[in-house]
Amino acid sequence: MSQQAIFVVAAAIFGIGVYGALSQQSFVMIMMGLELMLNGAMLAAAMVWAMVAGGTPKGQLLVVVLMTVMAVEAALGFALVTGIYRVRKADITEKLKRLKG
Amino acid sequence: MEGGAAALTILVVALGAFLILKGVGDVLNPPRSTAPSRVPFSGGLSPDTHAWNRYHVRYYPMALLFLAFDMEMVFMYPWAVVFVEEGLIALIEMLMFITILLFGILYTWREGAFRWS
Amino acid sequence: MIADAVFWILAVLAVFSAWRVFRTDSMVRAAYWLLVSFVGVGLIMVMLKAEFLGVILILMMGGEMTIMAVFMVMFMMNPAGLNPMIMVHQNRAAMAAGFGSFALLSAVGLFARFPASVVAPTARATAELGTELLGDSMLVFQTAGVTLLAAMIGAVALVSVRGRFGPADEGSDAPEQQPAADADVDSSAPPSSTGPSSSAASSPTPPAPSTTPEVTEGAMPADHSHEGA
Amino acid sequence: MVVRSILARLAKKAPVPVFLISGIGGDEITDRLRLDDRLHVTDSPRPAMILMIAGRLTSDLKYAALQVHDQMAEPRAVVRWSPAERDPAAEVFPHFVAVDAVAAAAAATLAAAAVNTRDDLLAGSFPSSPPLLPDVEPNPWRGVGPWGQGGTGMTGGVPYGRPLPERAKDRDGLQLDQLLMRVGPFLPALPEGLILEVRLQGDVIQDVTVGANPFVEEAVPDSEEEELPAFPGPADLAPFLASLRVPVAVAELELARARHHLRWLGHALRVHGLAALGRRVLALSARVHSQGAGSSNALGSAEVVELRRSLERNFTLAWATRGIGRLSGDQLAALDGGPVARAAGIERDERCADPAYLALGFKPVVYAGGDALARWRLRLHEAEQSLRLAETAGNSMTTVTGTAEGPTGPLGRGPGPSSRLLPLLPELLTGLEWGDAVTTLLSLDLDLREAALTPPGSGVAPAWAW
Amino acid sequence: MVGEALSTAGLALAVVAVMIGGTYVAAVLDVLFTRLTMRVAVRPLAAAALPLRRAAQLALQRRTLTERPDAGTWALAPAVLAALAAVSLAVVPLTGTLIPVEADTGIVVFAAAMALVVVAVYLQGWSPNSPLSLVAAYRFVAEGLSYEIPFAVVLIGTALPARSLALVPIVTSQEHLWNVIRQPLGLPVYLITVLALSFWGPLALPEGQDVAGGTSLELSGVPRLLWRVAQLNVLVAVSAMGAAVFLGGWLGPWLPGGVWMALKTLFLLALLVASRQFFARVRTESFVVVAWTVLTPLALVDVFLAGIQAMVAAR
Repeated sequence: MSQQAIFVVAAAIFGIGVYGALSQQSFVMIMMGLELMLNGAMLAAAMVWAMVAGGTPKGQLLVVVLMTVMAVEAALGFALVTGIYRVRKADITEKLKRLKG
Repeated sequence: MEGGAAALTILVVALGAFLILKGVGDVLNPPRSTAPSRVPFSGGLSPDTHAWNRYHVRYYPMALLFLAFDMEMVFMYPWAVVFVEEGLIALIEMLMFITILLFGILYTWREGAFRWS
Repeated sequence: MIADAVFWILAVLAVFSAWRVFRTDSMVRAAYWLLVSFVGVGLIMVMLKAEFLGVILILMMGGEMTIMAVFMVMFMMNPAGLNPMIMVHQNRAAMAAGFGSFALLSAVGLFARFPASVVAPTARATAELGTELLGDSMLVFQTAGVTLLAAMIGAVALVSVRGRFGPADEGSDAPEQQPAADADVDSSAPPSSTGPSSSAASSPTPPAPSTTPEVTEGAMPADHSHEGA
Repeated sequence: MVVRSILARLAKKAPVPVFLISGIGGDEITDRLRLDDRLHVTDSPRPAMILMIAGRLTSDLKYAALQVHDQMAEPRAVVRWSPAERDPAAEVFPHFVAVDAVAAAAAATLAAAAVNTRDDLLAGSFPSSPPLLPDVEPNPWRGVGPWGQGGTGMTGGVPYGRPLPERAKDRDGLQLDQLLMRVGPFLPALPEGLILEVRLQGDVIQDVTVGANPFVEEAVPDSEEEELPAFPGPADLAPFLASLRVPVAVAELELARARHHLRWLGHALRVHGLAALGRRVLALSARVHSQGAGSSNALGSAEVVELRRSLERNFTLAWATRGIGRLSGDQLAALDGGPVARAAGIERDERCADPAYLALGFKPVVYAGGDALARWRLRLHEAEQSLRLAETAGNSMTTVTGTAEGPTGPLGRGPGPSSRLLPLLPELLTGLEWGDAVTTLLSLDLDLREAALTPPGSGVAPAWAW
Repeated sequence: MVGEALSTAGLALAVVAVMIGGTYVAAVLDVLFTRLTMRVAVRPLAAAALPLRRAAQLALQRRTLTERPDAGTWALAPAVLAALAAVSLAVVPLTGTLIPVEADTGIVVFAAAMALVVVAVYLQGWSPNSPLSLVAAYRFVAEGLSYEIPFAVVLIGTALPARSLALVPIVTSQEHLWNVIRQPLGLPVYLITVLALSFWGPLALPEGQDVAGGTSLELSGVPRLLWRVAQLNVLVAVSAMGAAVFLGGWLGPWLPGGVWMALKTLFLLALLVASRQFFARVRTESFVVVAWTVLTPLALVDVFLAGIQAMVAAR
């Protein structure tokens, strides 16, 4: 359980999140990708707090802020998806592009 | 840390025990079925479609409110630990924070968004 | 030693379940795979002495992922994945970006030199966080409150249909869309979810969609993904 | 094997899980079966061991009974009792335990047979009933589609035998899937025999179609079968139907009314989550029965008063029913009286026209709320009133024939109360959450057996005549 | 190393024993209360044997299937529910010395485990692909999102006088006055929310008669038995936690701590189990509205009152 090991795990989760956010067509699935990226970031932040920064409270605060970001992102994201579905009757990104054109 | 290990052990043991018991039940009486026996029960008639559908969650505004309001807990737990030491300032700050959040509930309630849409 | 083994089990669990999120057809399973990933990360945080953060992450995500599941089921066609489906575009580019960011970040983690300053075993992490929130970072704390309030009001105002700004579904009957109108869309893959669109949907049950063009989309990965689009 | 025998020995004295099906002539027996300590009546056929059929099955009920039979877990068996000497529906159950008893003893005999059959099933000396419906998938699907799951594309085909639900409009503006749910005749929360085709979006009802009444039998003209036996109607309506033709003792009618209301209350409480209390009320209703007319005291009225007092104070019950299932003015007018109308402030009661009742100082009970709450309060109040009337009535007889105030509404004038209520259901239930819809249905006290006396197609000639 | 592992195993065994014992007692209590409400003869021996007999009967059944269920999540749901109940019971100190899991964040662990109950119940209702079961699953999500905040907040209230999230300080902080008196709003709100959490009695929304049993509608045989057991496990866990944080846990005169803890847990368990004989099932929508507009504000008021009280006491 070294710094490096945790960082690699965090990077792997982040990378999967990047893949998901870029490849998925459904808005909600894209949000899952974002959440995974934040998940990886939180793990890295927690590791930095515990192993690099020697337990400064600011490190914990960073994780808390990331969690808040996640909640806000989720709440507004779902609200937007609902609004989009209400009007467009679909929740996938392709449709939006098409409507623009 | 040691507590974590014990908790994890208990979690895994309980999870495993229940899965094993179900497995034992299946060994004792292997499930078998015919197509009519698999029809979901709704009083003796058959449905046309699968039950799984794009389920219209009638309380989705409340679910969104929950997402944001739930975050208050993250702040409240550390606050509770240092409350007595910090004294009045802690009380005032949390009162402010909660009051701000309560406006969210008030707004949602006033919009009638707790009711089934 | 045991701690290392537990860490690696949790790490593999977190990464594996994160990968399963995008490889399962059932929306409920996808959401709960994500939850498993969060639980894995939360438990690793507990091992890192960030006990409170790890547990609260699990607490938050329990609710959040259920809401995630509920919304995904609400808006995805075929939410249980009874027909296999892959709703991806630019798959290869995304894969490359994912691997790229993983490689880059891992390289940073493996080769950059961080100071090693381990948290004191006696630290009262939760109390410190509390003091920080009430003291130095008081503004962060209160800003979070305002941000959350804004999120709540914004979200509820966006979704509620009986708001005071008139019915929210006004104009929701979109005109029939012409898939071919846009050149940048693969014309063999017309809108996938317009099966019973506006006009047809006014009758309660349109006929089975097997004859509508939507069936071509999402059937096979090869047909479907807009690689290099 | 050892494990199994130990478990079987342990299980022997457990109450037998039965799924109750009540056919024609079985309505009173099922109530008595619910009171039997040896049985445990289940909500779903899945955990039941014994399918208990009381009464004669019509052809509509027969298919549903077969379906329910197949849904039960093994080991399972059928125990049945029928009032008819020859029951054509019996032939579909190749293996069953038939109970031969007069109606009065049927419940006790059925319960005893269920216990014996269960013990034999567990001991392995009685074979578990095999599946009865042919093992045919609802739609052929195997091998179709890229993974052989029966569908192609994202929503096409019949994956695993059934299509996926389709989208439909909604009051909320989100066009999500609409689930067609056929509920029916044996769903324990609904009135016996009621079949509904409900379109749900989420848990809100978009559309309701009331299915054919399974208690209505159409005689097959050219069949070799003998004549169908006369349909007796619901048992607890018998004195009221009799009073249409001849004068009947007021005490008898009022006892029957109290019994009906208590019986209804017992079922309603069970559905509202107060199963044990509901059973107590059912037992109370049975006691009113056994004491019969004539005895002027100890009719259980003290218990009813106590019950009423405690239920009036039950705030969760009030909370669960307040404001649910209000009828519009037109709908109330279509009812032409009855408890549902009286619970909405309409003071109409056939008994007011009967001098025998007026002599007893009868005044109809009227509540103002018009919701499910007012209805159960009214019925409880009426039950208490009826018991009082029965106590004071002595030997007085009704003087009016041709019409009567039945426990669910006026009889003898056109269609019966349930026949009047059934057409209102689609309008009434649309837009309600499923749980509220069940509360509404429950509060209306529908009786499909009574509705079968005046089937919708029969026009103006009600079947009261026979 | 070995000794440590042994003591861990011993503590885990203690949790399992309390869980099994508590579940059995809850089942017997339910039989007793049911028969008392029915006003039929109560034979204590028969009542004690009845849960076992019923369980044996279910164990002998062949489990039924539905059309294309999600078999994996269906099998997992009762196991997850039971595991969550076990973890949350494990953080509750049984006596001053018998503490299965000594976590610094005891009530957070408990709240987190209980927050995941929604997942288990939702999966149970979702998996069989059955319409009424699906309705029940979504009902419980509505219920879960409503009770979770007041539930966690009243627990935070008990942490204030203790200045700690760990359970041992929370119990010892009640040495002079139990939290049930000090924070009068706490226990009532807690009991209502845990009724919702264990979907029991008036708040058994996903198992209501109107959905023909809902989440357990399609269950027979062993899975049904496991689901019932897991539900009672949750009741036991929340009773034990309620006894620890509101009724002073093992504190009490004359009797040994373990006995006090057992008595208090039994008291709360009996209250919870009996509730289903007295209260009709409420409507989902009504519960959601009340949980947000009454229970949540009440819980917050409780926390602030507890805070002021703790601050005054610390002076």
